[in-house]
Amino acid sequence: MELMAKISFVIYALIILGGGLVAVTSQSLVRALVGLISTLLGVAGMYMLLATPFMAFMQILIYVGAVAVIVFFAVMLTRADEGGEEADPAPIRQSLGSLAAVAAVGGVLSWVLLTKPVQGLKVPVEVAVEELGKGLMESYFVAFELISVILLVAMSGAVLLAWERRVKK
Amino acid sequence: MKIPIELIRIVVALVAVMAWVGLNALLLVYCERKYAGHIQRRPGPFEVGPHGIIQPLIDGLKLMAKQLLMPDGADAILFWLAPILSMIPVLLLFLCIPYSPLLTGWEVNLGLLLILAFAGLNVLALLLAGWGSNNKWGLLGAARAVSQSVAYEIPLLLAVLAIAFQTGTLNLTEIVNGQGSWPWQWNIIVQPLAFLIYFTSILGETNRAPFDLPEAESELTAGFHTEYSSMGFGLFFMAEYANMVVVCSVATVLFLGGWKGPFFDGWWWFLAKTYVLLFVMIWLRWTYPRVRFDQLLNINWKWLLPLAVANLLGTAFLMKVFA
Amino acid sequence: MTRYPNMEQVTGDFYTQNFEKGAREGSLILNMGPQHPSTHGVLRIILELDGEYILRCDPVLGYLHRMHEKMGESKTYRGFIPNMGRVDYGCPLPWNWAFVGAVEKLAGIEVPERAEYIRVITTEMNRITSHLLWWGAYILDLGAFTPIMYAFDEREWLLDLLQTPTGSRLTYSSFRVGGVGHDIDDKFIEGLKAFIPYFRSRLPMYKDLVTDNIILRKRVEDIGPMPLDMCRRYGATGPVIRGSGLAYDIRRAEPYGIYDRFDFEIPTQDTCCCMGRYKVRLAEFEQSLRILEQAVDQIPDGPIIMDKAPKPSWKPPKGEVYFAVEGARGKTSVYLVSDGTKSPYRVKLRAPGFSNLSLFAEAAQGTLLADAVAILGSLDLIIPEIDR
Amino acid sequence: MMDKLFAGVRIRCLEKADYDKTGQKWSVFLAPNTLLKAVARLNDDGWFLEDVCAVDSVEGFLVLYHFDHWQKSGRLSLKVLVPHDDPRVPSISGMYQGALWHERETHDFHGIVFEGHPNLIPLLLPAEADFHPLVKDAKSRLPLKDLMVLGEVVSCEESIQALFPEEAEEAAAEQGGEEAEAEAES
Repeated sequence: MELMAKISFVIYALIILGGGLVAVTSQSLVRALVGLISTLLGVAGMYMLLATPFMAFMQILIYVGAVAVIVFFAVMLTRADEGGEEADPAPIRQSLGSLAAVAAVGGVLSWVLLTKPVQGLKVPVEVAVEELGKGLMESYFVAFELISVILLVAMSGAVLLAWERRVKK
Repeated sequence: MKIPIELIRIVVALVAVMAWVGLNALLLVYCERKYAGHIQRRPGPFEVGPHGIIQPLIDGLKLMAKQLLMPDGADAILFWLAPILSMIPVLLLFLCIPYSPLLTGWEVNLGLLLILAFAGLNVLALLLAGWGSNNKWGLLGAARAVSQSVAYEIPLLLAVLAIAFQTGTLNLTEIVNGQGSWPWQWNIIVQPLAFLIYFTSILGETNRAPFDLPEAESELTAGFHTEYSSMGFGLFFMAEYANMVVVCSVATVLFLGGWKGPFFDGWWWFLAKTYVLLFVMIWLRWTYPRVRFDQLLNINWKWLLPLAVANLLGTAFLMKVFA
Repeated sequence: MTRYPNMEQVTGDFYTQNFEKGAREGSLILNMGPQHPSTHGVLRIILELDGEYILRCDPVLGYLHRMHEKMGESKTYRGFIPNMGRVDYGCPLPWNWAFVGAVEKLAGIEVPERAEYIRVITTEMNRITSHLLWWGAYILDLGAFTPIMYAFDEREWLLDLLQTPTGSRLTYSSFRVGGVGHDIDDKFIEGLKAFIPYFRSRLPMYKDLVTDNIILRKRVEDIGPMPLDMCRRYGATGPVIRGSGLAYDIRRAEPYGIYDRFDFEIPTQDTCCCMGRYKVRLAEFEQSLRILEQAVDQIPDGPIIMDKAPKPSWKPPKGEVYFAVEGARGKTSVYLVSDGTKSPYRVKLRAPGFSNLSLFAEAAQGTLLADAVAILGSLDLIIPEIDR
Repeated sequence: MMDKLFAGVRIRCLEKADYDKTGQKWSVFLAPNTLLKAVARLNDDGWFLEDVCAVDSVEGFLVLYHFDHWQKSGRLSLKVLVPHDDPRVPSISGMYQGALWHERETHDFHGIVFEGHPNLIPLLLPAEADFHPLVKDAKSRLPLKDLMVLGEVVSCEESIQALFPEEAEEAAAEQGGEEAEAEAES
């Protein structure tokens, strides 16, 4: 079982990385979206490896089924001009900057993980959905509700943007 | 190395499911054409085999024999990815449907969630097909598919959620076990509104008439699959029928007592109920005109969604009161 | 330009380019047809869409143009009658009548009584078959597949009957200058007498099954308004104008043949929408049945063609003549200029569908794509008639 | 009745046609420059356009506008004679949008230019067609007097009258001849 898990991990990791690469490098927005979807699916596979099928299915249901579709909608609504600022290749400074950003985040994270390893389980244990729900509604109630505040802010932002555009028209 | 028994079971089941999906598609095509024929006062296919019984097989052979064509300027990867993507999730869904207590490909604790998650992937295939084929009709079809699927998934989920509330589980086998053998012991008696919402939404989700707008042939020629020929089209076609079977099977599990029925429980009850639902879907298609797109969205946002929310809240309230 | 990576390949033809000159930025130019399921043949419509809303549209004709008017100049009067069967395959007998009637008017020919009745009977049957074809096809446009099969069931009966007096099933050319080509027999009369009550009993079923269907009503009610003034500016006639509330029917306004002997009504609807036109056509079934009943009762015995009927080498007097009849789609008329030789000097065919379709561009502006299909269908188009 | 309708419009010839023979009640010859004025009168009076067509004759193209009325029964045809070498008529599509296509069709068939038409591109013929099929060659063209008869003339200018010389007798003589011929043949 150990070996199978490792093989699966490599496969999922490859799916995630490959999808990410496609998403970043591809010229066509829709192809980039396909890359993003494959990344999301790979992450769902990782959740399965962690024995949290609930998370995995939710990942597929919400991110792949809903969010990706909405992103596609947004892609269809955008219009890329031939002479727009995205048409030229990015300047080298920008690429270096983004590389630095990735390195900084990655560095900090790996430093934390290497120096202060989390007390992990050798074999993941499946958490029942009921327990998960109780956890969200009881012990982590405030954090859970705060997340919905973020969603509220995002939604009002979207409404505001749409409103401005319509007024301009 | 010892190969786990579960894996073998899944592989065997997968092969069986593929055969079953193909068989189902053939059977449904034949049924649809025969039903349509009789609804329209004509015999339907009659020439190939007795009563045209091998007509769908010949149709399939014809599709396979045709040349695969791709339009100029189409995005080759997306164009070929789309029909495959429409087929694969459906195969997975067939795995976890409990046809009888013993006849389940893959017993998952969260079976309902899995089905809902993967059923939502079908729309991605439509999107990629419409976009990738470099055709304006396809693009319009894809745009319709997106807004329709986003809209109809919500009441569908809410209706299903009401059942999950009531039974307290997401395991399909357990949901069936919670119901009795006689029709008045089925969930549809307790949750008639949820059933209606579910059934309306699956028409929208599977793009069946009167909600078949992404492919409305009198408006968009064939919508997202305008440019597909041969097995590219064949896969979409099979995926549509397979999807119909899946959603009807889920309806059977959730609302109609699954494999349970008067006198003898068993898979025959399951199949019978599923096929009755499928018959209703086909019947609707050959009877009703198509709704307009804004009407389609209005039905969803102004009727189905509020009703589904009210149903869910009502269920929760009653559960609290009587629990 | 990321949307259409190969845009330069899709530049379109003369008509598309001409249309694109007025296009708004960011709109989608779409060619609907010439091969499109709901343009009823080879009509092409260039659309400018904003999402699914139509900003502008422009029909492009001519894919079925056969220049009947030029053919007329080189054919004899009798030899041109088969052309009339091919102008409008849905309802060719009014075209027969329009041409034959024009020639008769020009030469002052009297038609025998029995021939007049045969003309009325066959023409009214043809009107029913044409409306049935339209009805089925229109519901098909709106997405229901079954009614067209029912319509064809009835249509089949009538086509079988019409074979006797016309000799064909689709492109009838059975009228002759001075009469008709074939007589009708008792078997035909019996068949027709059996058909009338049967068809009448079917009509309530169609109403329940189709007309009262909520989806259909929502699709056609208040769609494509065509007020009378608009109809007048475009010269629309037939069910289109009667669906806008005006009882204008050539059979009454400019009686020809023996139509003044029959008791029938001109159905109208003043809703001006697609539903109005739909209901007018359905009501015309009943009126045609009434005319048929009366005609079958009254039909006298006698010759079916005048004595000394014109031969191919026959020459009418010189002069111009304009003759109009009421076809299934509206005012069907023929303008003829004769120079006194065997063939006409100039033939002009006035197709009702031509004027009706020219109204489409204005009616469809600002509607949804699906509504445009509903409006287009409600005009009852037969493309060969429009292109001639 | 027509005098009142067209009061103030210069009409080249107004005749009351024989309805039983020609299917028209009135026939009006106009000059191209007065066409729009006359059509405007008809528009105000509620007439609708049946069709626009042209007849090729020795004297030029005779452009015909057939009008009819919903309430008043009777057909009216406006006739405008334009020369072969410069066939120009003002477009009436501003008042009657139905004429848009009829004029395009007439342009296709006869090459008549309708001035002021917003979109005078080929309608029925292919865009690359460089011929006008209904234009006759000089040999088969006939003068107007061989094609139509003047009915009961109400008022007429010299120039039009001259096109139909000794109208009545000739027509009668010819018709008698035709009938005799037809009888002989049959």
